[in-house]
Amino acid sequence: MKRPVSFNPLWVFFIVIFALPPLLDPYWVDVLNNVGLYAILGISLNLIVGHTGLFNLGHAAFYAIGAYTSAILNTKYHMPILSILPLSGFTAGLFAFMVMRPIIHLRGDYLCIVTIGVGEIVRIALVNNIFGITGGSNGIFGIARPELFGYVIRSPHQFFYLIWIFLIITVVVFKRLEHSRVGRAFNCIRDDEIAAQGCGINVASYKLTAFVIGATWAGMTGNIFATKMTIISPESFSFWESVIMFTIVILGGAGSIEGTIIGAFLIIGLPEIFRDLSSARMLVFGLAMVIMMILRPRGLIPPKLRSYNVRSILERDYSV
Amino acid sequence: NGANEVKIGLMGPMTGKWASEGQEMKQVLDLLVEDVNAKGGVNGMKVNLVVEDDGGDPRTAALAAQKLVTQKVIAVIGTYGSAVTEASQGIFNEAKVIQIANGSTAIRLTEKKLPYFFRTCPRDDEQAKVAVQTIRKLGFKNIAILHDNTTYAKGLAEEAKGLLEKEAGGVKIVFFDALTPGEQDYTAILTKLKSASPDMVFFTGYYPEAGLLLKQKKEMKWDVPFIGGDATNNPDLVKIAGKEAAVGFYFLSAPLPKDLPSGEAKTLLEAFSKKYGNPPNSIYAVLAGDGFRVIIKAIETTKSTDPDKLADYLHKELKDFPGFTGSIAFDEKGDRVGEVYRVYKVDEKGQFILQP
Amino acid sequence: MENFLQQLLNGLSLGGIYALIALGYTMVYGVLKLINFAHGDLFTIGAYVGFTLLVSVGITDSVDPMAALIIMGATVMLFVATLGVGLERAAYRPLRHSPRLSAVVSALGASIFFQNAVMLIYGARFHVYPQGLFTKSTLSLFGLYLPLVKVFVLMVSLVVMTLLYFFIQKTLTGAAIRAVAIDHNAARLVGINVDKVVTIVFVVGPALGGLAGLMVGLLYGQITFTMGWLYGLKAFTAAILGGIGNIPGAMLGGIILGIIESMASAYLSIAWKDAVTFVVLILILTIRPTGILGERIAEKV
Amino acid sequence: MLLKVEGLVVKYGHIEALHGIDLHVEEGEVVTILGANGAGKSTTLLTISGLIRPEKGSISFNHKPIHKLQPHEIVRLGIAQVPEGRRLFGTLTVRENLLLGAITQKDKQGVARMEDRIYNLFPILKERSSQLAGTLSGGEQQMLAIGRALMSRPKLLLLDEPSLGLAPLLVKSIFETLEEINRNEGVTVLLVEQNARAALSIAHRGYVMETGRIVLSEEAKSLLVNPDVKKAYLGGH
Amino acid sequence: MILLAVQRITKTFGGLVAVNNVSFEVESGSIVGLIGPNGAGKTTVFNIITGIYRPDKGEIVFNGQSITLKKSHEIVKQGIARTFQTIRLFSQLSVLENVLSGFHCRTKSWVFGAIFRFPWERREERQKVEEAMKLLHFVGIERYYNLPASSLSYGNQRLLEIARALATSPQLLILDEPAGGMNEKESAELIELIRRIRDRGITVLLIEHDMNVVMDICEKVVVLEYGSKIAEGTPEEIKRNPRVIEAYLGTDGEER
Ligand SMILES: Nc1ncnc2c1ncn2[C@@H]1O[C@H](COP(=O)(O)OP(=O)(O)OP(=O)(O)O)[C@@H](O)[C@H]1O
Ligand SMILES: Nc1ncnc2c1ncn2[C@@H]1O[C@H](COP(=O)(O)OP(=O)(O)OP(=O)(O)O)[C@@H](O)[C@H]1O
Ligand SMILES: [Mg+2]
Ligand SMILES: [Mg+2]
Repeated sequence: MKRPVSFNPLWVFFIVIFALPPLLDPYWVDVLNNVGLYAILGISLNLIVGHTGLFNLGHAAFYAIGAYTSAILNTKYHMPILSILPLSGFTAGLFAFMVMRPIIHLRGDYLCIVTIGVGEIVRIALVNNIFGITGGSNGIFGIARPELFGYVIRSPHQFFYLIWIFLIITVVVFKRLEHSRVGRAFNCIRDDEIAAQGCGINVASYKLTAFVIGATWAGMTGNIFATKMTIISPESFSFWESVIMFTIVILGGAGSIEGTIIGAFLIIGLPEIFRDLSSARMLVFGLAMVIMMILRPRGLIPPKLRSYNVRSILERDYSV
Repeated sequence: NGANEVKIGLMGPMTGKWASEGQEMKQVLDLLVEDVNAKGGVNGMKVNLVVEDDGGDPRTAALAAQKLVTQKVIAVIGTYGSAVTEASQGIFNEAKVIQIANGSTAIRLTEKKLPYFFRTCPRDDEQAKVAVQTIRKLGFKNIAILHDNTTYAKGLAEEAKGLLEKEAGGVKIVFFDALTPGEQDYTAILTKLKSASPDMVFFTGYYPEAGLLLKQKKEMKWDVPFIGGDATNNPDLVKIAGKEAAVGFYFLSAPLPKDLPSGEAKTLLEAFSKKYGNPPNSIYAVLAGDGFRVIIKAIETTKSTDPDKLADYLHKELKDFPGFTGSIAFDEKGDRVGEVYRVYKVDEKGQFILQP
Repeated sequence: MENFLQQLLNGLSLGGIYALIALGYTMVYGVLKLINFAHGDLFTIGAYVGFTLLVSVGITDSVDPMAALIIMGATVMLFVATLGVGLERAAYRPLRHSPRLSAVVSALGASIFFQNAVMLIYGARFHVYPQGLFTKSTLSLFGLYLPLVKVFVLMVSLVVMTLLYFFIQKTLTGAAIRAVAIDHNAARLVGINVDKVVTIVFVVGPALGGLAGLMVGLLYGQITFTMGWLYGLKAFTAAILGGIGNIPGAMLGGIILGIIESMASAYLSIAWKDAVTFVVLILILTIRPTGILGERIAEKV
Repeated sequence: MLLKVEGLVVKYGHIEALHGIDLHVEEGEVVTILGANGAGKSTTLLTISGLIRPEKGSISFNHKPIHKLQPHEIVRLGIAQVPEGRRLFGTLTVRENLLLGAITQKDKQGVARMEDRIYNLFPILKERSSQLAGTLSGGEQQMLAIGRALMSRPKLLLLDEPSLGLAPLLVKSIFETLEEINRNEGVTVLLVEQNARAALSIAHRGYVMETGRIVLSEEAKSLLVNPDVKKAYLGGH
Repeated sequence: MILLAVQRITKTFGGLVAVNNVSFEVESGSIVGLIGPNGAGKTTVFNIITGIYRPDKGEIVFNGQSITLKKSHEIVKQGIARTFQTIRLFSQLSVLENVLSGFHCRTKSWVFGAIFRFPWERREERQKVEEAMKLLHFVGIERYYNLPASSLSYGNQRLLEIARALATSPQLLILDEPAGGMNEKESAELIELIRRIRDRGITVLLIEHDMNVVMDICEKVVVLEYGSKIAEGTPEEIKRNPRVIEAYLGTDGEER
């Protein structure tokens, strides 16, 4: 009934991107890898911020939980890193469920500070080597490279395919979610909580669902990050990371998956392009953020109205 | 120009929290490169310094490393933080690029025995050893250890704690905790420290916090000796604390350039002051210079830019190289050989005085 | 006991600084509903302008310390207020009718810009205020220690809060500010010049931030271009704790935050201090979802 | 001629809401604009007050063009509006709301006198002067909204659906008050109303708007008996 | 049969008694009006029935079952839908999606269904789109199905709100000032619509200040003043009740 997903120009874009790596040196491929990772993170955060309208500035916490779950299970128990992928997602989702449940009713900026708080608490716990398993500020090193069908993924070019295929899966999953009863419920909550309740939507439980799904996905991304870096430390999951993810979502267009991907290109790619400006590069970057927001206040690609094909119905007669 | 130049990379924090370190590293290397090229280069090839910013952050460092690799540098100097170095190590090693770190003192970096990794700075465990010797020599019994939860400071603190506890000798650790770097009011921590009544405090963190601790301790009228790790070695420490508060502060460090009898150090110091208006602040910038000179020496001697030959030379043949910070040689892990650490004390004028 | 009192004093004086920054934060938030992430960096700039006056201009050479203090305070506030007004014009005004989170991203961009601008102008090194100008005397009572400057900072915060409170609650301009906070367009319809009101807010808020920066410089001596980020975050926390948009709330939030921090350091763990602070914050918010003094806005349906 | 609107075109984004409106109001008149939902009545009033910038056309007040001025400058010239849905400052007191209405007035004593006059007009507001506006009943809020607009001593008062959501008794008293203000204070009134019957009963003239155009302009009396108007706006009752 | 019984409910805000010991009943299949001066507590009564506020005292019985402590979204499931005094639509969703959202409580598809698109989920979705179009047609705004809800005119937004409420398949529909901001002709159309809704077997409870609407369609009228019930009866009785005339209608109440 709905317009099939495959008509989206996004797929053309993916084909172009997949043709690129052979033409690029490892550095630029690695830049693309980072873009891909942040696009996935952005899409998972977009569900919370863009679709459900919850101000989350602590997404890095869930990302961290996933990464650390993977790192610990891999280095301590030698489980193959990719086999832990679902488990990393599960742990992060469970964590989100437990910490967000008592505070999910907070509104707007109050929820924002609480998510910042959760992010900081997780980071501090990691730095302080909680339960003696996180390695403190050293973090965890020696995380295995992923192995697929007996083939070890090592170089940036190889990682490219792993990350971008995961990104495509992410896009498909989140697009489908967006185009469903659940996705609509998220949007209803964003637009008007009271009216959403009036439609029978259990607001608290759906808000929590959004957090859990977003966190689960961020947790799985953490797994890929861990195996790509082979070392993780609390620094990689600071408040600043959450800010970056948040910026990606808003700059790209809150509620828009296409926008989020473009956002990741800008926020992660742009500083690399500005590299030659050396110490002035972050200055230019900050300025660029302001200017882009002013030029496109609703983001680069704001979400479009979902369209439904109802022509066949319209032509019918409804004498009730 | 390919054949006629040799590319050396510098990876350092040009932006972010440690930007001052990175920028000074670049200043030192710029000076040295100018010098080498003025003398006709190395083996007739001009040296081209390729600088990449790691932002003091592991993810950026991984990218910076990729970028340096794709630019075909034969060796990389840097970087400062241990976690940051760690994120780049694998990439350089896989690409067979020599890396000479200048500020990453974490023990495990060389425990992996990567064939192309070296460092001109000493390791934390060596520093801990010197710290414990000093503590014993000065006769302190009740020790408080304070770190800042960074990889480096915590490593040093734990290493020292372990050594002190092992070598009984009546030394007691009465306090062990971490402050949050970047804050400015440490009175709450000092109040707590004071109530543990130590007769000495060993702070393993960095100079900005050390300076503030000294200053606020003085304001509280609490008279307890402080010893710092080598990250407190920076003239700004005295500026932050004020001379009155800094006086009597002990710290461990690789020898300062001014305390080196070598002509090299003196020349560098003069040239640096002439070009930039002041002597270098950070010993790590000078250690980056050492790394650079070592690699140039290797290229000159082996008449090659082949990484295996260079690494082999550095591991085995390089001996007693006159570096700015003393004589340099590397062991099979890539660690610098020899006692590097000295003990310094701040005098009334705020000068750092080498202790016998 | 003595320890406890000393820690209470420590927390109180630290809280005074948080409060001063949080007041500016809350002011801007109250009117524009904007989390001004650049506030922390305006604070940094305040500290650096003070540094320039002391070191490069050498203001204490020509006038006596008290006069120097007043001149510095005025200059810093003027300068930072000008920047604040410019910031609003350039980065926030074009987004006034856009989704709220867009302005938040613009604020983050401005924060990065300011922070790096300071780094490029002054360099990445720490800068140090000349010592012992105003920090000499220490109050010593019953073995407790409290530098006079800290008492001074606390007093300044209190005075500023009181003045602000009366300005907002009791004057017509204050009422206009509150009116703009409630409904921009309705305010314009009754003839309020909204741009002017927003400008006033962006004079007062940043000026207070700048003043706090100067205070921190004088108090702790050491300044760096990244310092605003942490202070900004703390001030935001304080403002939320007290109930954002509420002026006495910002003061109270700042003080409480300071006290929680020093108590957590003293009786729990220093390393876990910030985590403890956030746990307490979360607990308070679960009990009072709009902060300690925040009004409970039960939505009228 | 107090107010003259010529060829007014207004767009929301790409959508044109007004396609060239001409209307005028003479000094001392009560003029009403009738029209279905979405006809553009509120848009017209907001454009006169300067809250929306017209795409084309001109508005002049006392023979001076005002369509390029800021809203607060327009208020200063003597145009006040009681907006749709009242738009009071809910967490401010009744008195603060009134005083803000006079924020363009420099003359302190004049403001105090005006305040007294409003309290005479709406005695209940005096009783409630320190209550928060948001806690007033609907009718009281509407009185306050009118009072707030009058505080700026307007020559021209724009009212957008003042009877919306009000109990019948209050609707009656609001219209009586409007008539009184017009007669005794000499305030010119431009009134937008869904309650066409009530509006026409106090108006001198009326316009009828349909989808962004003025389609009819007549004396109020003749509009009341106009069959088209009857059919479209007065229903079967 | 009595569908809804409001039993002695009281609600205070701070010191203010917004609803004071109010009781009334709604017969299944009837149209009941709730009137009273501004601030009398009408909307508050609605908010209590629909679970947005919890009463301090008293009970709400729906279909013989107490729903006093139920949450808003549960009450919708029980069969009570409402519109709001100030329109509350999902402004960034399309007109069609606003109605689809109303089906939320009658559908089941969840996260996994959404991701894997099982055939039965797709069937459910298709069916609901169809039903939503029928509802839009029923209230007469189906041609706007693809526009953002915020772009509709005020009157059409009101109709959309009604369509969305109908999508929850209510037994009782509660309307808060449905004719607010409508002219006489439009309210006449609304009266027609409300009749047609009742003809579908849905009971209607409404608040309205437009006496034409109230007197025309309501079988029973309940009058509140200062939070208390002051009268209850047929429109004819209410029109003549001196207390109601004094408090609410005014002497020529029939006129307007
Ligand atoms: N902010 C806005 N953005 C986009 N379109 C708008 C906006 N406000 C009004 N419109 C559109 O402009 C047209 C005129 O609206 P307006 O509010 O002026 O009508 P009105 O005559 O006052 O109607 P009502 O009687 O419902 O108040 C309508 O089609 C409306 O949908
Ligand atoms: N959330 C709330 N907080 C405080 N007071 C409230 C709240 N909701 C309603 N009130 C007050 O309760 C009283 C009744 O309000 P309610 O909205 O029920 O009136 P109403 O009869 O619907 O009036 P109207 O016809 O004007 O809509 C009013 O005085 C109102 O101010
Ligand atoms: Mg209107
Ligand atoms: Mg009501």
